Amino acid sequence: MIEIAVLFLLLFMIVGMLFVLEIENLLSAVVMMGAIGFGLSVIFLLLGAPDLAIVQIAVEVISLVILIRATIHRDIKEKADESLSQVSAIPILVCLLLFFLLIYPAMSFLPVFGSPVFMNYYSSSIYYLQEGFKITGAPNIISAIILDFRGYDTLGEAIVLFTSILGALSILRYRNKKKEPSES
Amino acid sequence: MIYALCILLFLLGLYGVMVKRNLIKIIISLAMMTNAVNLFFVLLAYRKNGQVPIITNFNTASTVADLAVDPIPQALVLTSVVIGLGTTALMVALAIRLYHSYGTFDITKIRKLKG
Amino acid sequence: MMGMTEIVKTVAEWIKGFIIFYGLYIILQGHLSPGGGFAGGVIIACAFIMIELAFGGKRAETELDEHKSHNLDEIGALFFLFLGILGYFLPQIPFFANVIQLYWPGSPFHILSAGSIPLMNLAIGIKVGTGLYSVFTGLSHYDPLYQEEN
Amino acid sequence: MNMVSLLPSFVVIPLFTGLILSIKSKKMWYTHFIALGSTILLSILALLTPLENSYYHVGGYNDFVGITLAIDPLSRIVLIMVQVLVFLACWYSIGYMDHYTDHSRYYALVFFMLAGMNGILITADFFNLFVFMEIATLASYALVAYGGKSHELEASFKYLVLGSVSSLFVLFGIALIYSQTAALNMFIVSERLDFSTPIAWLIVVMMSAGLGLKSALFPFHSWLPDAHSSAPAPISAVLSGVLIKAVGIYVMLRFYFNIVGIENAPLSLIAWLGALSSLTGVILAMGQHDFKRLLACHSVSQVGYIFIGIGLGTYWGLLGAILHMINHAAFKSLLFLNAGSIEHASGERNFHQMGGLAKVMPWSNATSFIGFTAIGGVPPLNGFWSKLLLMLACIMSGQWALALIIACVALMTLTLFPKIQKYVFLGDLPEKFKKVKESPLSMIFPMLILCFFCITLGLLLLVPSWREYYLVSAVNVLLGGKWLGSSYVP
Repeated sequence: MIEIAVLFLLLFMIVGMLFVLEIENLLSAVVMMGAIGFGLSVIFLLLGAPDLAIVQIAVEVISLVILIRATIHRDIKEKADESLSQVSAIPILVCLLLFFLLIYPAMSFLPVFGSPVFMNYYSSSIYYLQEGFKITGAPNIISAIILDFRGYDTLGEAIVLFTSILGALSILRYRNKKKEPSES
Repeated sequence: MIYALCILLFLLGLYGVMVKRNLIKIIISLAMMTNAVNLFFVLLAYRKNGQVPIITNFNTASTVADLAVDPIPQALVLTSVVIGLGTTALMVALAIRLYHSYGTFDITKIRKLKG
Repeated sequence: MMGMTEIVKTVAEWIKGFIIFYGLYIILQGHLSPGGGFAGGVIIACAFIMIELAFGGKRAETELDEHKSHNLDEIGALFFLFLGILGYFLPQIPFFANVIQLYWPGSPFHILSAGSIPLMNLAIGIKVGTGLYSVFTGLSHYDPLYQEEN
Repeated sequence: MNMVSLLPSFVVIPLFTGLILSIKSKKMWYTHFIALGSTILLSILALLTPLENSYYHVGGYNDFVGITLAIDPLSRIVLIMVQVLVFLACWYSIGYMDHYTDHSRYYALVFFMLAGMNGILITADFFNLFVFMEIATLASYALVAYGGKSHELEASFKYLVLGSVSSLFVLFGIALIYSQTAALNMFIVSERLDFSTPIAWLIVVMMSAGLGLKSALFPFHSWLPDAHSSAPAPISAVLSGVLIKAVGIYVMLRFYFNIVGIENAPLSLIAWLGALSSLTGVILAMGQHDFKRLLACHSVSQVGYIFIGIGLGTYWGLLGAILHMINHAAFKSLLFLNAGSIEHASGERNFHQMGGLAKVMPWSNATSFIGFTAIGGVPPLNGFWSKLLLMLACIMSGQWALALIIACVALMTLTLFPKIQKYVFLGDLPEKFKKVKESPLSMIFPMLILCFFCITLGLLLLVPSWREYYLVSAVNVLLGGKWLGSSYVP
């Protein structure tokens, strides 16, 4: 039953993506992106990842708010001639389709949907599930992984967020440029 | 079959990045590509009617290990979702500054660079 | 914009407390049930952004202006790095080992149970929350349309 | 405190200084002082790391459970190159940055980029590699757009879009690796990855596309001239000299030789793509009349040289590639710093309008002369030795066409750079440059140190003991075949 629901939501995301590509009004494209993101978080919930569902919804709200802040009052209505693609879309469509057809036969070698690959080896996932609670004492295995077993990843990830915020603020320096005369 | 749809979403995002002229459309397509790769990761981790990998008072560690979904991809996707947010924030900041210096979101009109 | 109508302002004033409380809940029990530092931090950022949208820039600055949020962001990151380095001060404990769990393992299923994991969740929650808020204020204060109005 | 337990300090120290420096301090010399101090400490640490491979298990968990950090002669030589170059760039930017405001954020971003590069060089875990690649490139996007002028913002946006697409290809490759081997540790993956299924070839394609775009290989080189020429001079020196190599070439080397193994890696494709990118780089550079854009186009061709060396896959080819990687870092960053000092003093980047600056800026003239001769490949200096090695490697492995391409690209570079020297420094001094004075000492000294490196790096090859200690040990690591779980504890 879950597979059908996931398939349906995935089709909704693809249709939504087509909608985003073809629509003229910027604001509705941004809102459509939000809808696709929320569809994705429902898929995460169905696939047994509640942690991810919460983070995905929250991140989607923030990026929606930031993007709406960027598009509001600014040439909402895309002029008709502007929506033509900058380069003729046909060759790109053909080679992407070719790429998809080449990849398709390889899909059969992926693990069957529903029997993940960590079962055929004595993989670290089984180790985490069995001994994770004893070693770290955290019932939520996923936060045990991201903060204790692979805490070094999360340090890197926290720094990624810090650099992107620092970078965004250093680009948006219009405000203190007025005070002291900045670069020549 | 589901993997193919997920890769189709990834290629649609790539198409949007390559073809579209509007900066905001490019930002949205790139966010969609990040979503597609994250979805592919979690699709790999799904187990037929698998449980959430969280141990509660009712189930002991051993029963969870036999029924739970794969936890590692979920931990990795948690990180790459937030990386996607960082990249989107940087891109929106650039798009706003570009809008104020060029007056338009259209990438073909932003052509001050030579070559 | 000088904030929205009166109704929105009073409702925003009311709800702000609940949202921050909910965000803290998600952070603090991150290691017991789904949630964690990232999700809780983003929810707290939403609370502050709601105030900024409802009351306009000036009022929101009294609570958390750009420099204070930037410094808080940094304190969160430094606290997280400190938790990682904790092992360096003790003999033979490697980098990023869960030191507190080794010495004071709390009783399972309680808030103070999984060693340094809840503290790390708290550090990430502060960092993500205040960081995203400072990005939003940066974006809106930079907006010349925003500056003409107030 | 043996050396091994200091391995994570290559990431912790730059992160710590980056976080400390991002506080907006009013007094400028605090930031400069802290920045220089920590880069000096890091360079000393890099030089002290021991010769043999050392492994460090983060959090005390073995390979199977936690993340392991691994350092071996190849990552050691690139680590030393990264630390020394960022130290010189920080020193140079003391004098250069008085044009810009907001020094504290500039240094914070530089240190996060350094932390990202160090993180890549010491990790032995695929997802960790992806996260630190993301830090290094994200910091470089923000630094490229640091000037705030419109053409810099545009170059940074295009670089950001291409970089994000390439990171997504790498992440997609990592997802496929996990789907085949249920492990992320490089040692376990190289053991379990079997090349009978088409998915393994798809992994190689995805990772090569992602890493090829990051290191400006032929089909994906269009972003490099815009991005590296619109960054501030010390940053474009670090970008061209070190970032492409640490993020692109080092990861490709590790992936092809230690994880995929020589027999499955598409080495001849890489050799020919390298040859094509070296040709397009030089031809692009011919037509430029902006000093920094010319240098950026030329670094595309020098990266092509390194890929030719890698593509041969023989002992001499790899030796030439690694030596050329170091030499290119030395003379390319010297020329970028030189262009920065000219732009800092005269504010002009188009060398047709310049002329006769030799009378006014003697030091810059001397350093740029040494830089041009080194890049041209004049015998005593370092460029000659690595080009000679690459040529010999091509001839020995019978690739006459590649040797021919190397020869004519070397000839084109030889003719390309003296004309700039003539335009910029010789000839009569136009009146608007009369009041131009030499750039401050803090900018001259790093350039002099780089000149010293340009002259003495040739000895790295000639002195047998140095060569053994630095270069040959790195090549043996690569030719040593796959990382078959040397530290893997089941």
